[in-house]
Amino acid sequence: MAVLPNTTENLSLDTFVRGLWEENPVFVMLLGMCPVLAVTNTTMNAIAMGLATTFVLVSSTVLISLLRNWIPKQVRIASYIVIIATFVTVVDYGIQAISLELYAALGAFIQLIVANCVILGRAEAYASKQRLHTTFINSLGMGAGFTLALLSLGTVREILGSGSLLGIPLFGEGFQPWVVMILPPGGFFVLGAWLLIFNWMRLRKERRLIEQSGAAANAG
Amino acid sequence: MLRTLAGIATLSGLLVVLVYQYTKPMIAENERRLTEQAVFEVLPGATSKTDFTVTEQGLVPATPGDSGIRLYAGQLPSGELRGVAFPASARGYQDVILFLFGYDPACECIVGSKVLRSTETPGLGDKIDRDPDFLENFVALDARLNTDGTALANAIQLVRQGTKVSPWEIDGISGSTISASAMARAVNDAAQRLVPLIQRDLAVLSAQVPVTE
Amino acid sequence: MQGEALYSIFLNAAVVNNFVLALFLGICPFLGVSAKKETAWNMGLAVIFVMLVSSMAAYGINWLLTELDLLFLRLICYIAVIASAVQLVEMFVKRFSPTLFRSLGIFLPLITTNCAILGLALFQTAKEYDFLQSLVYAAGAGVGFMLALMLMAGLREKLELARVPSVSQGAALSLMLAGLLSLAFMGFAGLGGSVG
Amino acid sequence: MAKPIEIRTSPHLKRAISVDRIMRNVVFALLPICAFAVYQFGLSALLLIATTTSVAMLTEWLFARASGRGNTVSDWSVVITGILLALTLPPGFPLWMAAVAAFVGVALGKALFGGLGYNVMNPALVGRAFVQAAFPVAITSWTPAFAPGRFTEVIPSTFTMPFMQPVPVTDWIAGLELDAWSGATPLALQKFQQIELPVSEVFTGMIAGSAGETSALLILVCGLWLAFKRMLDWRIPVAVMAGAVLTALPFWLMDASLYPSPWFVLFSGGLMLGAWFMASDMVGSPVTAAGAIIYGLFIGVLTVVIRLFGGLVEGVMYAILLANAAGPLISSWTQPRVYGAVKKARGAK
Amino acid sequence: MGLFSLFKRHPTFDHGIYPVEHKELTASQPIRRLPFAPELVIPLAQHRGAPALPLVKVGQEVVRGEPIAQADGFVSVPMHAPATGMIRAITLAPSANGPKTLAIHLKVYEAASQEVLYDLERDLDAMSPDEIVAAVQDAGLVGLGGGAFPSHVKMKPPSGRVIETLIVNGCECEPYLTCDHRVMLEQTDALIRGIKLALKATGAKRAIIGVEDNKLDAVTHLRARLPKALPITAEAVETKYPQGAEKMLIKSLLNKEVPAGGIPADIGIAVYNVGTLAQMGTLLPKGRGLIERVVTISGPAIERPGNFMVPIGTPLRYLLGRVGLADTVGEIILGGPMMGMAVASLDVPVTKGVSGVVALERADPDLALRKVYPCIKCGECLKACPVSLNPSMLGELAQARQYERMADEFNLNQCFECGCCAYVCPSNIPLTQYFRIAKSINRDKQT
Amino acid sequence: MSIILTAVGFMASLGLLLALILILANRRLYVYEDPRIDQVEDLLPRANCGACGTAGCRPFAELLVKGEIEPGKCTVNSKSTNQIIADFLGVDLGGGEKRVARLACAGGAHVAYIRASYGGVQSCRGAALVGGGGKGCAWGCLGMGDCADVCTFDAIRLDRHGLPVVDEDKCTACGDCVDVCPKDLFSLHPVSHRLWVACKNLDPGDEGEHECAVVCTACGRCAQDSPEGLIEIHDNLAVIDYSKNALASKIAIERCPTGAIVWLESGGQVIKGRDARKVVRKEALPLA
Ligand SMILES: Cc1cc2nc3c(=O)[nH]c(=O)nc-3n(C[C@H](O)[C@H](O)[C@H](O)COP(=O)(O)O)c2cc1C
Ligand SMILES: Cc1cc2nc3c(=O)[nH]c(=O)nc-3n(C[C@H](O)[C@H](O)[C@H](O)COP(=O)(O)O)c2cc1C
Ligand SMILES: Cc1cc2nc3c(=O)[nH]c(=O)nc-3n(C[C@H](O)[C@H](O)[C@H](O)COP(=O)(O)O)c2cc1C
Ligand SMILES: Cc1cc2nc3c(=O)[nH]c(=O)nc-3n(C[C@H](O)[C@H](O)[C@H](O)CO)c2cc1C
Ligand code: SF4
Ligand code: SF4
Ligand code: SF4
Ligand code: SF4
Ligand code: FES
Repeated sequence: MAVLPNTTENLSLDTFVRGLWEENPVFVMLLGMCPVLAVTNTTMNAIAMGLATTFVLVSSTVLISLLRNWIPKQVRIASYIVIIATFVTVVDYGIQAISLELYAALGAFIQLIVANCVILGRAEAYASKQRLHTTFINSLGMGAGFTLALLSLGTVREILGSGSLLGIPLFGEGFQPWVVMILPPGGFFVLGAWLLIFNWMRLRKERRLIEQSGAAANAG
Repeated sequence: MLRTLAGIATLSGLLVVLVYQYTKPMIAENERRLTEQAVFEVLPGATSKTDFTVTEQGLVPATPGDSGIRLYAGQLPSGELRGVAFPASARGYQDVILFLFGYDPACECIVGSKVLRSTETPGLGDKIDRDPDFLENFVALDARLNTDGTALANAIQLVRQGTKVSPWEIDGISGSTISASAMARAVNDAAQRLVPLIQRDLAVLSAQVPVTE
Repeated sequence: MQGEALYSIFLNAAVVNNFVLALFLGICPFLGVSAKKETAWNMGLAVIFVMLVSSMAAYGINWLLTELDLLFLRLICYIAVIASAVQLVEMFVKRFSPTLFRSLGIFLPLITTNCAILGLALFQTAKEYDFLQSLVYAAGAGVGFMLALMLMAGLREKLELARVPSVSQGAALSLMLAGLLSLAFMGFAGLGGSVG
Repeated sequence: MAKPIEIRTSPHLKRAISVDRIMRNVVFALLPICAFAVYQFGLSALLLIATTTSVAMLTEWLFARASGRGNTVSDWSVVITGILLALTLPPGFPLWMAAVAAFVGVALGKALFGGLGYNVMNPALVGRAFVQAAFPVAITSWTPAFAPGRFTEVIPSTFTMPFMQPVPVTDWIAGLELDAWSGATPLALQKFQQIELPVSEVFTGMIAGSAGETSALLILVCGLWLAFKRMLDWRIPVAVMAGAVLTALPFWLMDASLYPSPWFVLFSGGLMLGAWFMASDMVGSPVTAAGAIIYGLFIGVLTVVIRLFGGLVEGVMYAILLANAAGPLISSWTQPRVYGAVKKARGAK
Repeated sequence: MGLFSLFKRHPTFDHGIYPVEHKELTASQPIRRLPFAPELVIPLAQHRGAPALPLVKVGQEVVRGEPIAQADGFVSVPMHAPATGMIRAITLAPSANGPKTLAIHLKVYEAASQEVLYDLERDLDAMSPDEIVAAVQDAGLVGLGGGAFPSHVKMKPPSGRVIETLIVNGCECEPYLTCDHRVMLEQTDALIRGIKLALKATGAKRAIIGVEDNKLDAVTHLRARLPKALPITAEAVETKYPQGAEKMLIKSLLNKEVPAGGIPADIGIAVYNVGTLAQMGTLLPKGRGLIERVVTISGPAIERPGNFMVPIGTPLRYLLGRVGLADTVGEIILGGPMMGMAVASLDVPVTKGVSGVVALERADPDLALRKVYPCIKCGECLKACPVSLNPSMLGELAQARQYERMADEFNLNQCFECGCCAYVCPSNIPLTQYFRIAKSINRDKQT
Repeated sequence: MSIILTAVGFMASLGLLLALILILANRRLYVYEDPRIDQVEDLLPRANCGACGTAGCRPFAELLVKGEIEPGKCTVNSKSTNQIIADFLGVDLGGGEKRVARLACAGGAHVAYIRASYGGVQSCRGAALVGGGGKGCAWGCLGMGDCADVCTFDAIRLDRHGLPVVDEDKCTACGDCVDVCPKDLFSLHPVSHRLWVACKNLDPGDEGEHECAVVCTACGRCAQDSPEGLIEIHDNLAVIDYSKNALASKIAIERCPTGAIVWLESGGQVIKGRDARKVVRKEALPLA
């Protein structure tokens, strides 16, 4: 039987950048969609959620990476969950201490970071196998990618849905906000629209490539 | 295996409890500030508050950890009773809405309102907390008791926008009828129950000397 | 809420505030497992089951922690106990009914660490439901999840044979569909409450 | 022989009815309803219909071209979408919002899924539901019917600047000096004030409401004409109406002062328009005969449930959208029993 | 259904369609004969089952009625010379289906008397059922209703099955065709003789002649002539396509359904076309072979439409030359326009299964290729399909090339390609053709 | 302080309890499974997102080990990890010479006649079921590209005369075109089979010449010029015995009067004899 190769990754710029685009947890892996849809009706919420998730992601994956050789396989998931839940509780109380208004706006989704598929997914797929520093950088990248996704929804939804950005009105008095954007369907539509745009760009690129190779073949 | 999981759990317990201990006073302070803000908002002019609990015997000063509906007496800088803030709730367009209302025993009317928790549609349902014309209703909403002091003399009611005639009527918001009527129902239900109590135990409420700062 | 009618709790959780379409809980499995009606059905059953199990577990823990005055440990305990309970159930099913495992059990790990389940536990605590109300809430949420899954699966199976333009194929299409469903579910608003 | 003979597969004969012809006939059947809307609400209604129809056609043309489906405007289906959308909007609805509705309806409701035949929900209603969620105030702002001077001037809100809130109409309405204008549709009156208008008024359409939904009588006549020409399946509208009446009946018998009469339920609001022209859209309804009846009943029942117990005044639109969503499931659960099927028709391998 | 049938005059089946009949073109035209073609082409495979084996050599002279090919097994039939002449060649010839198949080319002697000399007088009453079955096979008789299935095979039901009822199919539901109508009117005695033979051979207790109610004259005519002593009745059924399909006719007359995937014999029924039985009644008493049949030649592109007794093997080119083919001709169809096969070549001969030749015009508006729209799920096809399939779904699956799912989940194999769905589809989707493609590919996959 | 102790104590006991239960359950309820499933699962992202169409990573791993699904179905994993899984589970690709699909017809619209104009679904299968498709030659290619449609690898395209052309590099010899062609014109051949009869017409003598200009008339000249037994005439068609492929050379094509027998160059070029007919029309003509 073949032997599984050692897959430990060496640190490079890609370790970080990958999470932003190529392996963006939301747009590419379609993970952690719930908070992305739920708390992006304002930009402020999106930023707060992004930071909170990044914090939990980074601290728990770092810890898991540290402990990776001690955690036995059978209780792996349970241990990860407990670790993640711990950091989420920390964030939870932290935000309450900073501002209860913000806490109310984010609703239960702070606590739901525990169940965010991105975190457990990264813990399993990456942190449990990789060394500390790569894990740290990779998680930062993933967190940034996640925050980016939240922001790209949050800004669109806030601008269209409330006519403001970060709470500052943009269009003056008579502007008609598109309420639907801050309602649940709006979340789906905006994320769907982003994916449509990415699809379209990808297809256009592919078509270009084919045309180019076709042109090259014709010339040759 | 056993050891690891138990170890991790212990560790996490430790971490959480430390964070909890550390943030507890800050959160309590935040909470107090928010409640105070809300109470001062629904009782314009009040600068300090005292908490009361509704018990079988009537209104008693609140103690930490007791159960029962919380009322807040708000005092003017002079120490005089400005009014009493009381919570209320009703099901609105999406889900249950939580309110705080301010009652002035002197004029026997509702003098302020605030939405504490709501999932109503932004831009529509949240007008009940924003629309100045609508909030005008709660500046002096009649809540007089009937002659034997057991209930309101006139039930508080929502009417269509622009058709308010009596002081106990709430002029609606077109486009948010449901949220507005929830608010009317909430204030009426709570007032019917609490205002008689407040009026009865007015002495208890006024006697309390503010101990702020 | 004390005294909230059971039917109202059920309707609220199932359609008015549908976990997937209005509250955005459990989106990942919703998008993943809604391609085929049959899988959607089995997944739905599994979700209802797990919802009930974890609702009971959460109720128990909340009581215990309140007694011990350790409420700040709630989140950790919820997730740890729910995850373990589901894993235990999974092993049981796998051992004693391989057929049941094949149709339902394979979904269990997928559900364990899912927002909807934890969300249920957190919401029922926040709403201060008693034991029976919690169970009804869990059943409503599970049925609502199943409903959303089945509707989505029906539509996706239909669209599999459609000439969907290449730009809108894949996840984008699913999200737009979910958006349309969510739009349609807005019609349920206010249902089950007292109006007028 | 100059030309080679032709060969095709059987059947070599073909019924004459084709899609474009059906669609064209539905458009014809809608014209009287449009005419009545214009007669009732004047210039604004005309502008509204023109706007939605042209924007819908333009959107269809654009997307069909972009995805290489050729000219699909010529199948006339998008014209129906445009007209029906206008008929479901309030007559004074700002034109820019109507254009948004038409664009969203056709783009999101139809083009995204591959155009005619593949849309999962009724495009006109997707457009309407979108603007209802986006601009809920504007879409519940009604203006009086038969306003004097309606053929020479438009309702002020019609010409609202794009992206701006609708121009207020209160002053305009006050200027009309009507004695009995309450600002509410019959449905809202019933729901919030338990005032039920006489069925005769609701039936003939001498009331306020969406541009094209007011005259149940006219809709019934046009719908029957289509059904008679076998251009629409009468089963669905009949099932919708039956579902609505049967649901409303017991409540009305229980408490006639609180609940509306079945006749009122049937002829008020958009139920007639929805039943005859929207629920009957074959694309969104189940293909099977049994499925079509279940689907119709479902719409009727749900409409009344939303009207009586939901937070909204009118439920036809959401009922149809939800039924559309359930359509594929209903279809697959009502597959016909095959001739000579021994045990189960489906799944027999 | 039960209540509705009270109002219906004549029994019928569920679904189906009402195409314009165009039968008036030939219905009143008695059967006529045409001169022989100079050369006849007799394919060895013109029936279902194994092709016949030639008995003759190139250059050999044959007499009209003489056997020229023998049956290859039980499910096969012999061929007889349709004319006196000389075997010119045994070689490939175009067939209606497309692939070239082996055929005997017979040069007709113009001067010959063309008398049938192969008589073999038989006492029908003395024959045992098995002898009748053998005699039917020897006559080369196949279903003349279009299926061309060897007739004697249907007389021997699979073991364990007993034939109770004989159904005689005089529906002729295809537009344009009137040959069965003419047979019932003109060959009544032969038909009754054939029914008696079939009753005896199958052991059936009764026979019902089912006729569409657009041919009530045939019903009256038959009823007047049916011997009272025999258990034979004639019944009118509603004029509706495809009333003549045996499954539908059984449903209409007996309210029974043939089990899916089964044959009529499974429920104790055998179905014969009137033409088949009339030929049986004509051929068997003298021990002759099937060498000619009645063919309706009609359609807008035919100048002199009519019903003709045509020798098997007559090339269409000759036949159509005789009746006059308009320049406007588009399609030439063997059989009726609903199920018939358009031929690619005029060199295709008339075979035993050809009941009609219909020539449609090139610019026929009903034929003109119309724009195909996507399926709008109108459900018309479901309401038309006589076997209650879901053609809409099948069509969508076919376009997605999910052929196996069509068969496994949506009963593709129950479709008998009647064409009702394609006829009604407002989107002009060539449903029936899709189903043929799907079946053909599934069949290939299985082998 | 006491709260810290209770909390830590509670968590410790909870952890112990859970671990105990899990361990016990693991022992008592253990079910044997292919160890490779675990190994493969380790390589999966464990996002349990269901994007692969299965119910999660574990079921996906099971299917992978059973060989019922491709690793690439997981959208979350990186391509390289998927490659690792593929290698880990990989079966030998097997040696042998590369085979490609070859078409036994050269009768495009530029050389073949038609009998009847076909209308209907643009599919060879569909056309073949209608009187054979209307082509003059009953054996020839109908040119509606079913083969090109079914080719998963995009290896077949139709040239401007409607004749399929196989891209030898892309063709994987999957045999889909062989199955789909209603006229059975495709067969899989090692690339070294270069001498090729591009015709299937069985018409006797010159009869086929009315149907197609590049028909094999079975004149036998190719057989005369080639080594004994390499080419023989069967049923009015030249047939190559590929067991003698080593003897094949371009000489055989030289005297073919129609160009039915050809030499296929490795670059995809088709070489015909000098005497071969050169007919080029835009569209197929009707038969006289
Ligand atoms: C997307 C949407 C959101 C809504 N949100 C609210 C809401 O938050 N509160 C409310 O009272 N009504 C809400 N409504 C309902 C209508 O605005 C309103 O109840 C109904 O039209 C009654 O009209 P009226 O208030 O003019 O009588 C909403 C409707 C829609 C379509
Ligand atoms: C209100 C109304 C208006 C109509 N206007 C027209 C028209 O302008 N032009 C027209 O050809 N048919 C019109 N018709 C339909 C015709 O009466 C006729 O049914 C139709 O043209 C038949 O079309 P078809 O042959 O495509 O079925 C109208 C029908 C109605 C009910
Ligand atoms: C769609 C369809 C229509 C048919 N129509 C007729 C018909 O009109 N007359 C007829 O005799 N047979 C018709 N048949 C053939 C009958 O099903 C049956 O095979 C035939 O009557 C058996 O008699 P035979 O074997 O003597 O031809 C039809 C079959 C199908 C599938
Ligand atoms: C009877 C009938 C009713 C229709 N109703 C609608 C409708 O309500 N909304 C709509 O957008 N299109 C309607 N159409 C047009 C067409 O079917 C619709 O645009 C398709 O849904 C687009 O695929 C209707 C067509 C017919 C024949
Ligand atoms: S062709 Fe087949 S599917 Fe179509 S109607 Fe006839 S039996 Fe039904
Ligand atoms: S008749 Fe045609 S358009 Fe209508 S459902 Fe059937 S296939 Fe679709
Ligand atoms: S090779 Fe066969 S499948 Fe390909 S185009 Fe020719 S006939 Fe069609
Ligand atoms: S004659 Fe040969 S080359 Fe020409 S079309 Fe026929 S098979 Fe093809
Ligand atoms: S984030 Fe909610 S299920 Fe994935």
